[in-house]
Amino acid sequence: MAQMDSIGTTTEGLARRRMPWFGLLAGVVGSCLVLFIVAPLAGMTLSCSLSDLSAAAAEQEVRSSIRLTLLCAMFATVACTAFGVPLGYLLARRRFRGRSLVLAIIDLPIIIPHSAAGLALLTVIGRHSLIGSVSERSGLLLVGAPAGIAVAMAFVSVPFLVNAARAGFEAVPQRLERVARTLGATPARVFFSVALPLAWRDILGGMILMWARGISEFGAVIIIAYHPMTTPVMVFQRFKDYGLDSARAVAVLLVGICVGIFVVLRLLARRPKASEAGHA
Amino acid sequence: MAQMDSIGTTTEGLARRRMPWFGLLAGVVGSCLVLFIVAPLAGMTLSCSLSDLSAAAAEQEVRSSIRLTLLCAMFATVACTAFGVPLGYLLARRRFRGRSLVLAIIDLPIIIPHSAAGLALLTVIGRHSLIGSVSERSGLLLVGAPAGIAVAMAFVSVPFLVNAARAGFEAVPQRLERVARTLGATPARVFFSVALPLAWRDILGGMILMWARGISEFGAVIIIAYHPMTTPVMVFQRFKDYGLDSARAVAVLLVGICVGIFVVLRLLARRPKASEAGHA
Amino acid sequence: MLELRGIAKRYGRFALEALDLKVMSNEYCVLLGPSGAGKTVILEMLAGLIRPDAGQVLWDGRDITSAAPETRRFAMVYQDYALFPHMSVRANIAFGLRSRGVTRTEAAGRAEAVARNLGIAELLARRPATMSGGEQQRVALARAMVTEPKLLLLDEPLAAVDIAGRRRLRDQLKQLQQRTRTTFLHVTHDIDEAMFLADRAAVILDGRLRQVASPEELFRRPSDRDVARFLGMRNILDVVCSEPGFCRARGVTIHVAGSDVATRHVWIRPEEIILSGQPFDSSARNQFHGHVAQYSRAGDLLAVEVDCGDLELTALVTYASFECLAIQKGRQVYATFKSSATHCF
Amino acid sequence: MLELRGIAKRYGRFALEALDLKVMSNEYCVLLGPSGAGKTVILEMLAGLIRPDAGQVLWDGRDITSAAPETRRFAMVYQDYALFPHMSVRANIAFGLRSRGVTRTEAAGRAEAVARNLGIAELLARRPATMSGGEQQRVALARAMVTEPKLLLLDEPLAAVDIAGRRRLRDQLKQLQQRTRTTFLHVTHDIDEAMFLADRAAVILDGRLRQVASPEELFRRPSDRDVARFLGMRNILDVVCSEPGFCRARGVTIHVAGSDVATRHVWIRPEEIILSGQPFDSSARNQFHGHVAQYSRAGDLLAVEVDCGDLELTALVTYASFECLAIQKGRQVYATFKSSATHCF
Repeated sequence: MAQMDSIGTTTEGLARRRMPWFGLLAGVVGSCLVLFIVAPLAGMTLSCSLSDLSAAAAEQEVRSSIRLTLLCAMFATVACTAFGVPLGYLLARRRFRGRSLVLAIIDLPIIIPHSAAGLALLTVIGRHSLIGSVSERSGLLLVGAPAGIAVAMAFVSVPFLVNAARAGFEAVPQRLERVARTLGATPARVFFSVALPLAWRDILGGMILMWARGISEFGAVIIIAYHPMTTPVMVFQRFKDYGLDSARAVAVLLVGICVGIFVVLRLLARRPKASEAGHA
Repeated sequence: MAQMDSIGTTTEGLARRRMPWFGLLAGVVGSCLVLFIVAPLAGMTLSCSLSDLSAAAAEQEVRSSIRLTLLCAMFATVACTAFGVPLGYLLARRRFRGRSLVLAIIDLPIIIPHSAAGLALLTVIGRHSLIGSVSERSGLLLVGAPAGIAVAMAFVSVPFLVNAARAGFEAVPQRLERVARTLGATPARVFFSVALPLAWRDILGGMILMWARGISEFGAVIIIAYHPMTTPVMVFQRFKDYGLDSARAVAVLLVGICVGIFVVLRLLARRPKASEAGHA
Repeated sequence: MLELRGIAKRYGRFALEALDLKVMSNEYCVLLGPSGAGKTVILEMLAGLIRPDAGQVLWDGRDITSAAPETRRFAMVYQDYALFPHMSVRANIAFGLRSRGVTRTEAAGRAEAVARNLGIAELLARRPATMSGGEQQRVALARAMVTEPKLLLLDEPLAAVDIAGRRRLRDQLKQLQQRTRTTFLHVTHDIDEAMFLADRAAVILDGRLRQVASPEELFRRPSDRDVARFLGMRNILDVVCSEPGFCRARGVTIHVAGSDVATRHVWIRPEEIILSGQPFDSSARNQFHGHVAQYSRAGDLLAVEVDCGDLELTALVTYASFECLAIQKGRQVYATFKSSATHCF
Repeated sequence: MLELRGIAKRYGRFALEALDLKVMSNEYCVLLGPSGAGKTVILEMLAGLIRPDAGQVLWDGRDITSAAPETRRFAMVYQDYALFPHMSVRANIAFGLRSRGVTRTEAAGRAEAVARNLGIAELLARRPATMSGGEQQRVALARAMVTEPKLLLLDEPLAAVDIAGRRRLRDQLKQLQQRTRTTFLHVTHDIDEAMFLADRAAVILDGRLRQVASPEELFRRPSDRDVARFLGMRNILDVVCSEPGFCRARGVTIHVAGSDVATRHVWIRPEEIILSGQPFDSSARNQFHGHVAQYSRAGDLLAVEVDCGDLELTALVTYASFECLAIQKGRQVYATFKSSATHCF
């Protein structure tokens, strides 16, 4: 009885002092972090007038730089898709020796400094390297040229594609593929008529993410090619040469493009969840 | 019967021409991509002799730059953990209005160009901004100082921490928390004695990843502070001022540090999976 | 006493309409319904973990609909045990007491006492992951009971336990409830489990409470055809009864003891239908001629479906009679049952 | 004919030791074992989806152990249907034919024919996600059967189907096998399902094949105590038989028809044990006095456990006799059974 009472009192105590202070505190603390991300972007955007923006958007130099950036990143993405999707499938389905090493290697570009990544690429595709000299003699400039920019973008952004494809394939129930095999489908047919159609949304999401990451790449690109100037490099160059005010409009334009792509990606990622909920 | 025969023939045909060509092709294609990531890093490392490396490691300038980089990134990580872990918990457990907007905002720093991110930060903490002028008058320099570097690192790398914490908390079965509530635990106690102990490994992984990303940040940092020079900035500066050979040893050192941290992270991430398999 | 007044909830596909239910103090109440009917959601609403869309939860007349779970002292036991994997069994059991501010030593002592009672004292130092389902569920039970809850909520506690452990745990549950006189509210889809454990059982079908009664009463007098079907009763006929004692089902007249004009359904107990190769005279008032349409194993007996033209009857027979009658598909048989083998509702 | 020779596999916690089994052409063979015993792994080894650690798979004497799944013409039907969610029912069924190079029009035509046979013709244009479990499983069945497999592998095909659909599907499975004379290999943990469907049943316990026999034979003569227990047989006694017709179980002598010195176990059919309040004279040779220890519902009957001192017997009685005898815990009763109600093995 004494025990029950002691608990009873404690419970009453809890009931009295009950306030959702924990959730409140977490909410306040979390909001600070969200603010930390939003405030600089909002601040930069708001301190840039519409006329500054339209002036920047009208500049020939800015426009060709944006075109170059979008195209190089797109080219890198499409080229890597042909390689990254099969790799994602293998990583999702096969348990081979060294699989976890490959998984680690795929993530390397995310964690190494991009200036060092650019330097590493330069070692391989620079003018004095084997690949660089061969391609230069055959007329394809790499360093200081769009092709080199695409390579740099591909290097730093391909992990996003491979990981998205792998996650997409992993979400396809293996039984669907197994049953298809017993019905007479070869591994290739299983891939093209079962795995790929069911994972394409994730793959497309990965492609868009890779594209966005490629567009925003700065460190590796500036080492491979200061000119022709991609937009992130132009933001840096204008800041360095003419100061904050001059660079701001271009930066806002660029962030706007990236956020726009990102919104498309989010909308794309949302739909399948809803339909899956319907299935379950 | 005719139908059966026709299938029979096809099957025999398959049996004859059966080769694992699909897996082989995927393997070859995938290997190309792995090589694309490994080759530049290996090439850079191999073209750098041990004596170059030790010479670079002995330079006072390089050593203090590495110390600065590691410390700034660590400070950013620790500071963000206090904010990111509660936010991760909220995102994992509560279904509030605007949750998906918050999720999108958290991912923004990953996809926007880091040079633009640096510029955005400068708008908020620059000398002419409110925060910048207040902190400068109170003696804390931000722009061109370690504190500003840490802010830049935090901005671009905090998504990794929040997402890891969120994933960690999501992996804790909600029923454990629910049962704890019915046993008399307040939300705060549930968080500290059930959720946090079960998610700490993921949180630690997120912290290490954030640290590694902070160390390797270049674009945002170079805009906030060219001096004091973090190591990724030093790689760029040496490349620009003295050429590839001069920058290479520092780059290899830096990549080595990042890869080392990354290996620790992977080993950490592997263990819980094994023990979970034991549970299942 | 727990009282639910008009509790309603939509939750995914699950929909509960205006549930009214009283659970008496110290009773073992079982909520019976098909699996996947969202019975867990009901318990989580009682525990305060999910908020109902409408309605009130009352405890001893006090409205607790919006009270926080930790203030209610309703302890939950989930089907999948939900033990804290990072704590020893001792720490698991002591968790509730420690949460309520009991000192470490006292909590450990009381945890041990409860563990001894439930026969899991030797597990105290172990981690949940290394234990069998039955052991884990007993730890979950101990963890809940040590807090001396006003109401214990059990969410299919036997479903994930292997068959060997299930029976022992079932006996322990019943004994525990009888010894402690705690109010138990147990949800399950298993009819046998409900029959064994319940003082009273509440049947929920399609989101509505259909019947609350003792298990015996439930089988004797199911409130409607759905409940009877859910309870697995065979030979339920829709009938019209114009004259007391006589019912017409699809053009056939059946003698039914105690039927009157209010009778809508008749249940003929399948184990009391006698099959024979020849008609025979007896006190049994109902005899139909037909042929065997199908037979299948049903627990320890065989269920033989006899097609008597307008009437389909299922009889349960032993293997011995099955062999003796040489039953096979199409075999001509007579199905005979007394009017007292029928129940009307 | 399918033949397994010494198939062994370790796969997580699942371990299969040297399995030897023959499945005859055109038979309905059921692999019976407790759930979670990895029966799916066996089927996936047969289909060529998983490689066995040791042993051979032969089809009509030809070693196909390392043949690719798509060359075997063994079609699989999984418990969870595994329909392709991005295809219509028509495309699902036609998938196997299209994979084998049949033209689009012909494949569509044959898919429709099979769908009509299985009563799912009206579903052809729909997507799997919108269908009930029973419908999905029939589509899975059609998808497998349209390829005219040499062997159909069924992995608990009824387990995920709701009770209403399960029975219909079970009948369809049996009819389909009888009509097409395809060899079916069906794994399940459900004894009633095996009894209904199997021409022959193979019991696998603890990774070893224990017995292969017709269902009737299985119940009449289980090979050992484990099999008998798994089949749910109550009243299995360990006995020593020194004199034909008499067995001693824990100091009690029982009359057992047909027992001899080789007899190790006796099974007393629980439904043939008669309970009475008073001893009575009859032709039954075995009568024991005891008290009711426990009772519980068992399907449509009640299982009453009678403690007769050295002997514990479970009798199955109807509700009517239960009430008539006023059975309750501790009630003194006599348990009587004929020596022919016993089986020895």
